[in-house]
Amino acid sequence: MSELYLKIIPLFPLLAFLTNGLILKSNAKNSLAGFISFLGTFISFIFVCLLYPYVKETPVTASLWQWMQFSNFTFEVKFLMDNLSIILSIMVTGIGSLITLFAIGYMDHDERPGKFFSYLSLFIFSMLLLTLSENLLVLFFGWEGVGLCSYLLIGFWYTDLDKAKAGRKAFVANRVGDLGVVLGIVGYAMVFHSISFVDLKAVSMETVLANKEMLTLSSLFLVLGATGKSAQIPLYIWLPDAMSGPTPVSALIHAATMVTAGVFMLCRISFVITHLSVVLEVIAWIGSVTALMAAIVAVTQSDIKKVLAYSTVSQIGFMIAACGVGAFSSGMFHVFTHAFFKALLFLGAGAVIHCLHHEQDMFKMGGLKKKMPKTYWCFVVALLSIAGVPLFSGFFSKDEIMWMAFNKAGTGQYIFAILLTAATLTAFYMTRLVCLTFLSKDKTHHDPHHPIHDAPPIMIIPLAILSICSIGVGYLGMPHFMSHENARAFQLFVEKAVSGPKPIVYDEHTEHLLMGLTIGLTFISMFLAYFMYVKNEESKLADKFKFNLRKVWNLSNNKFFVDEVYFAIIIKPIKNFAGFLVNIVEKYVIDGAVRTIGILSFQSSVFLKSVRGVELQSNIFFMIMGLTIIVTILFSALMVK
Amino acid sequence: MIIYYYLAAFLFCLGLVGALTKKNLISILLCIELMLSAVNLFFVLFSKTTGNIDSQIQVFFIITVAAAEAAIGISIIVSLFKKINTTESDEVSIQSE
Amino acid sequence: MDNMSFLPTILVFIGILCLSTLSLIVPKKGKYISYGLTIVNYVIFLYSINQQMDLSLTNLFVVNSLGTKILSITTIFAIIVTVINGYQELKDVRNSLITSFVFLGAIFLVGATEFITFYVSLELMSLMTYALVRLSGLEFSKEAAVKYFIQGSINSVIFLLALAFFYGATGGFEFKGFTILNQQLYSFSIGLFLIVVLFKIGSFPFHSWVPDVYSNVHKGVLASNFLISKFVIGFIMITLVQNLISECEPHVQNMMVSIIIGVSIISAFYGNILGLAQNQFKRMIAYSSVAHSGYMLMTIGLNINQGYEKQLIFYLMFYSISATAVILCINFFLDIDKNKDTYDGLKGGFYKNHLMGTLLCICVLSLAGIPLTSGFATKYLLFTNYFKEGLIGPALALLVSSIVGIGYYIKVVISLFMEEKPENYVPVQAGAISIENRLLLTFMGVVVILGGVLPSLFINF
Amino acid sequence: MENLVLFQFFFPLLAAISFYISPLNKKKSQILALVASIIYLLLTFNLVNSVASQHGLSTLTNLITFKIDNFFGLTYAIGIDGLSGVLITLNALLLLIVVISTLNVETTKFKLYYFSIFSLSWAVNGSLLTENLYAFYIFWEAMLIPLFILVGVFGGDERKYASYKFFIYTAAGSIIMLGAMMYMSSLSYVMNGSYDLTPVIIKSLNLPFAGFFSPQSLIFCAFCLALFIKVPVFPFHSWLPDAHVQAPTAGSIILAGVLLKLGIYGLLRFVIPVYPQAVFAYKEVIITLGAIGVVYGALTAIAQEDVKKVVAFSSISHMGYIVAGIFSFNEMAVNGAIFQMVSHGITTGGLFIAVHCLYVRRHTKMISEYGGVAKVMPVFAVAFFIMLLGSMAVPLTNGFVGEFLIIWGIYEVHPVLGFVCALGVILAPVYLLTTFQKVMLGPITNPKNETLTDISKTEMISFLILAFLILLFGVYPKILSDVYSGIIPSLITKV
Amino acid sequence: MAIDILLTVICSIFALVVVISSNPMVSAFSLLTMFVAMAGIFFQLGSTFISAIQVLVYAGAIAILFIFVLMLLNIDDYKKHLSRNNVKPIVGIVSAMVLLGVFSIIITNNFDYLSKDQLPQTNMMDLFKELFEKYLVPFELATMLLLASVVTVVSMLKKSLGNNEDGDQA
Repeated sequence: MSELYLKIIPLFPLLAFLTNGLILKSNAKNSLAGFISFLGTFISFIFVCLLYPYVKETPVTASLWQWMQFSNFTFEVKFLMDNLSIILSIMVTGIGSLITLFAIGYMDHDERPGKFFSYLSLFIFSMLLLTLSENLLVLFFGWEGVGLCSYLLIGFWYTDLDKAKAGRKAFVANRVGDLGVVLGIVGYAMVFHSISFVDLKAVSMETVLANKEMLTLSSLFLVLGATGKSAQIPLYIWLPDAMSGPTPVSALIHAATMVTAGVFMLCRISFVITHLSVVLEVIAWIGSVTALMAAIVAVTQSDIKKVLAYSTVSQIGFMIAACGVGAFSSGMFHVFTHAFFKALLFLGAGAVIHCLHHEQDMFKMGGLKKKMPKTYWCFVVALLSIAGVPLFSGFFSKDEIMWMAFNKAGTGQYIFAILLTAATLTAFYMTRLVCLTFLSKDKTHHDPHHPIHDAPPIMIIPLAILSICSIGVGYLGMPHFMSHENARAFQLFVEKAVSGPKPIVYDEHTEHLLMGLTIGLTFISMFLAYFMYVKNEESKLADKFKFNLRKVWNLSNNKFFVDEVYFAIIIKPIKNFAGFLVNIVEKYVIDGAVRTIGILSFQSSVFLKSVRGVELQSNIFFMIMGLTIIVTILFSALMVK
Repeated sequence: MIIYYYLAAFLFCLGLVGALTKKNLISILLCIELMLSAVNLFFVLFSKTTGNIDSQIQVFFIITVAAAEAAIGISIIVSLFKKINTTESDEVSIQSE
Repeated sequence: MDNMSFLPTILVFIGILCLSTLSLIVPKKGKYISYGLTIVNYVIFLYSINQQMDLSLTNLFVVNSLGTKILSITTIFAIIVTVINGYQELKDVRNSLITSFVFLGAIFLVGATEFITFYVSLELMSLMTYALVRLSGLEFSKEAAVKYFIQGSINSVIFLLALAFFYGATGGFEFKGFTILNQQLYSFSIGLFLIVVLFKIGSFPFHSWVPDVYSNVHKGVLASNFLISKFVIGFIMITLVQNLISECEPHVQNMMVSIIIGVSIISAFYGNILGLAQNQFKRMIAYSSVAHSGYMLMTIGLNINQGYEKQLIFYLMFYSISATAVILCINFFLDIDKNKDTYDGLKGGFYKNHLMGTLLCICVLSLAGIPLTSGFATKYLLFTNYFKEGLIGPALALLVSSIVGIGYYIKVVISLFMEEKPENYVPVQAGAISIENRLLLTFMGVVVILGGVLPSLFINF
Repeated sequence: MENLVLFQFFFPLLAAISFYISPLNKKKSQILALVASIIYLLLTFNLVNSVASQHGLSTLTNLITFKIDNFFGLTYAIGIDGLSGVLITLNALLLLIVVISTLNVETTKFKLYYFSIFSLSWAVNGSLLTENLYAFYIFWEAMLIPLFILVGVFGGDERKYASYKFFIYTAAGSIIMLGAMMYMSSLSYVMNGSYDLTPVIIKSLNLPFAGFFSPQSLIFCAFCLALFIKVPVFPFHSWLPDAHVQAPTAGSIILAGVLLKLGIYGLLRFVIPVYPQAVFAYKEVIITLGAIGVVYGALTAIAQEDVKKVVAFSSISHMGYIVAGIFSFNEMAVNGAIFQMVSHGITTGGLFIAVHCLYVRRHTKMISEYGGVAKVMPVFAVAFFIMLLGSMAVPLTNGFVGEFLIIWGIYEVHPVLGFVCALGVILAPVYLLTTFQKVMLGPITNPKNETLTDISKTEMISFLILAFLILLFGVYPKILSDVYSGIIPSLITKV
Repeated sequence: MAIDILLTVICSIFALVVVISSNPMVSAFSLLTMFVAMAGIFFQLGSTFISAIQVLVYAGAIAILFIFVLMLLNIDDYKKHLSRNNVKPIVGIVSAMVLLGVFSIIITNNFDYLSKDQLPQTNMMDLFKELFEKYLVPFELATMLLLASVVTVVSMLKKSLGNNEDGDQA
């Protein structure tokens, strides 16, 4: 029974996709398409929930078909539901259902709802393929599938060329990562002769250490893949641009689910990389530096979605850093909590944008607290969560990560320091966002015919549910000092499927000290933000800061010029090189050689034709010359003997 | 007798030079006849060397054929003369595109 | 008593030939009688030579079985030439008649076992060809005839010189079963004889008459040149010189073979490269024939005991058929006996007449040696011989030259299929092509294809 | 069985000739072409099926041998194995696709058109079914003519130049091969008294291998040159872009779909099994060429301004994968390469049809002329995109299977080259999506594009068939690989 | 011996005149003289029959034919091309001299072989016997050749045989 459940879970989104994409007329009603899509996702959610009791006992696998078969290797399309994937599945289908509901409201004026919802369903399907995968191949199916959906949805409003370009950028950046994934998969297969997660889980430390070089390389390739999908340095550049897609898409794909696939993959291979110190170190540094850098950038952005995008990058940096310090389960926990509050933030932002008729600049908002109170309160919950205010979910997960980082041998303290800075900045810019949007003076453009008011219930209900979750899910993984019995319940659940952290010497004193430090810094920065953007709005305190720190501000506002640098050192050279190949190499060397042979033979023909004598005398001349030459050659042979 | 061999060789080469340098078609024909008689001389000389009269029969045939050849050649040249009004060999050229 | 089994046949042939010559005098109906007699003559000849096992006149004139086969093919070719010439005008019939004399020369050339008969028949063929060129009546026919005549005469003098030395070296004229008295004179004579062969088959550097003659004669003359002169002389001369060279001392033999290889490679390249820049078909065909002479010349360098005659015949036969068919097809699109044979007349030709366009395409591709046509099968066989004998490098060089050759053959196909007529193009008169010529062409096209697909039908004649 | 084989073998030729001589008008000719190509597909399918059930497809099954008596022992032998079975089916399928998708071509020369495509199909089919090198060469060269006519008569503005170049270039390559073939024929004649060359006979010649200038090495190089020109492998590809750009859609589809594969087929059938030492000695060079081709094709595709050129250079890139995969002699890579042969035929065919749809509407192939077409042709946009997915090797499409397995195999054998090949994975979306974006997305900038009509039913059908195959082979590739995978073990153990 | 040298010198001189003289008529007459001298050489070598037909056919018919034609065509503009700055003749002369050298060396090399005299005098009866028995076929063929020449020469000159003279080419 459980196998059957597992097999049919991805079927419903697929059916929804086919129905929306093929059967539904292009001018079908928005609500119908949305409902089909919602139904597909929600039924999957139900089946995932039904599967939960089975999985709790033992992981469920279901083999669908053989993909390819070789003499010493078989590729199978096979699903695995274990403690790790069920969490992600619940998250994907649950949050997916909510966001689909929200999207029905959000997309009410769109011309092509059928297409939108079919893409959305296709995404859910791909994401389920990714989470349910039993081996790296199926994971890669989902991996690329979600990338494709991301492309389609970012460029959904393709008549705007910038949006289409953003989609392409996302796809190409992801492809760079996918290259790593492919090569990583091959490398793993070469060592383990299997790409099944069940086999990867069972690898022994000796096997890993015996093939250390190969595995380190392959793992780094896989990490490259993870940085692509999860928007980490060096491939994070696509995510901010991806915000040009519809906001529900940003919420679902670019905040809650898809971008965490990298963390998921790292968890899947955790049993291997946990023995590879170099890889862990790299992961930890990538994650922490990304967290900090994205946080710095987020501080100065004015586009509400851009802030959220960089915040996502930053938060995923935390998760990746968690993996890097060996605390995969903590990373997963943050994935889980983050999904809720980040989805909430995006949907809230979506509601705001929807009501302000696609205005995204925070400096043109303000004072929405009164006009959109429900949205405001949802937003505040999310803010408190992400900022890490105690008792909200973000606090539990983020604090766990920082604690784990601190305990990492070697560079742990540095990583902790970086993450702490990032967390502080997070509190600052999120507060800034809320202040500018809801609390500061009303700078919105007034339209008497369309007064600004809260979004319709179909958009608010998902917000509400997510708010409750944002508060609640944190208690699944409480730290020790709150509950000794249920401490790290979530993490322990996950650790049945992923590698657990190295045992640490538990030092309550240090933990409390660090926690106090974190909380203190969080509150200070939140207050600072409130002080700057609400209390001293008139005195332009923010502008003074901006002026005094203009160099840093510029750097931050321009995203450290990373896009420009990439353009200058990668894209432009490639374009120039391609142009060089086409205009010089292809034209003059490769084709030129061929043409030259042709032209030469034709020209020599013309030349010979012109020197060929046309009158009798030269004909006789040629004859006599020929005669003489041949006779002389022959004569020399006769004489030489 | 051996001197005639050299004579024949000399006449033949002279004929070749003539065929090349002469500018009149008839003169070229004359030079060819010169070469022919050189060849005839060779044949007769060789018949003495080998003690076999077959080559003299060949000379007979050569003279017969040469007559026919001269007749046809002359008539071709005459008809060309009627067309281009000259027998200069330089004028015998065929332009092609 | 000598075996005189060939006597009745040849007497009947000569008799009817004289009759048909005389019948030209009959006013009005003369040309029809003559035409009919000519064809009947060939048919009778063909029939009678195939009735006997061996044909001989004296013990110095023997046509062996291979010779009989060659004669049979040549007879069929002669009939084709006669049909091509047609009977519309008196001069057509006259040309056929002169061709009969060429054919007569060919008969004796095939059967000759000593050089005197060989010489006389060769002269008969050449003289008649000069006359045919002269009588073609194109713009430069007379110039071409003079050029051909002068060069041909010089060549025949060289031939005689070779004969003289041959005679001096062997004490006789038989070219089979002679004894060499003086090796040096013999080698020298064979060297000269080689030059004659090169001239006759039109190889570099003795090729200059080829384009001039080919581009200034009637299609019938061209056909007789390909089908009779080229076929018979090419085969007889190449096999003969191959035999003669094999009697030389080894180091001379090696030198001769290397000369031949050099000449054949240069001919192939020269012909093919010059073919590229030609704007006239007949010149293009002429240079292609120079190239083809290079291809087949290398057979001389092969070991005579292996018996490559069949392959050579096969090659020559299909080369002649293809070249003739090309000329005939082109004549359909523009009357090459009256007009400048430039490519313009051919543009879009396929759409004028599908059959003729297809046939032309097939035959040109056969000349180029593209598979599914006989040109490929024959070339394959011929070249494989070269490889077999270890002439790998030279054979490869020939192959490379044929790549250049494809360049101009394919231009014909391009004109046929892909060109539109130029705007200011003055239409040329298309050659009237009689129904029997159409049938003939179709037949030739089918043969060309069959020769490529099922070559065993022909090689096993 | 014999009758079935013969009928299948000669059916396209008969069809071609009947087009040529029939007095039918255009409409009826089209219907006849449709019917004929469907019958042909069924025949081919039936043939492969029945051979598979009776003899299996893992070794070459001789079906018929015509002995040409007295022609120096040459024979025409017809045989089939998994590889040729797959490719003849692809050939028949693409013929059908071509016929369907080009029903809307405006030409008065329809007789010549159908004659060309059917005789082309016949030649391709013939060369895939022959066991002898001589017969293979005959068909190999014979297919130049119909394609030459297709490109030269029905092509674009530069068609004469393109067809001329294409013909000379490929013929030049094959003539070099012919030289090698003749050399071996002569050896075979000395040994067996027969010119016949089958892989077995070539193997038995035991050509010596010692350094570059030894016979086996030179013959191998000659064969490779000819076959690489056809594939085409970098740097012998310069005829392909011209030919593709100028060719009509039918020519492009058949050219990219099956003709290029014949180069690979020749390698697999007549080169790799018979020159073990040479293959071993040069395989790394060839993989390197393949890998360079992958990157080079992709990079040059980025900077193209003509939609068809993009597809043409993408072909070079994809064919680079195949060559590199074959010469890695890794089971997966070889399997993937053969898979890629089929899938490239399907996806590239689809892309060309897509270009064709644009071309018949706007009569231009320049990218700059388009923009925002998706707005007016939404169904077409979806179809085009699915073809792109296949070409970009997105998982669960057919393109992925081949490239994934090839990269896998090469990476196992030669990690650096595997990495280089994998770069193609990054570059493919760069040029394909850029092209798609410039043509289909964005606002409509050119007013001429505002009135374009969406694709018709016939175009839809061909897209549907192709899309179905793209997804089928992507999701369940084993259905295809089972047909040919039997031949692979013997192939890779020979080296 | 002396007469051999004399005949050789006469032949050489008149042959030289044939080539050197720019007047065709002078050339033709020199050739005629040379033919006669050649007949003398043939006689000296014992080939009386050849000597006779040399005088009769060559000198009497062919050379005279040339002279007639020269007179008929009335060629007198030969002086036009006296000076030629063409490199081809010089190269041709050089190559002919090379040829001559080759001939001479070959003749000198085989001095012994060539200076044998096995046939001091030719018997006319033997000659005709050979001609009409052994070489009957070429003899008859030669008659055909003459017949054919007649036919062709006639058709070249006679309009009624389809040869529209001068108006050949439109």
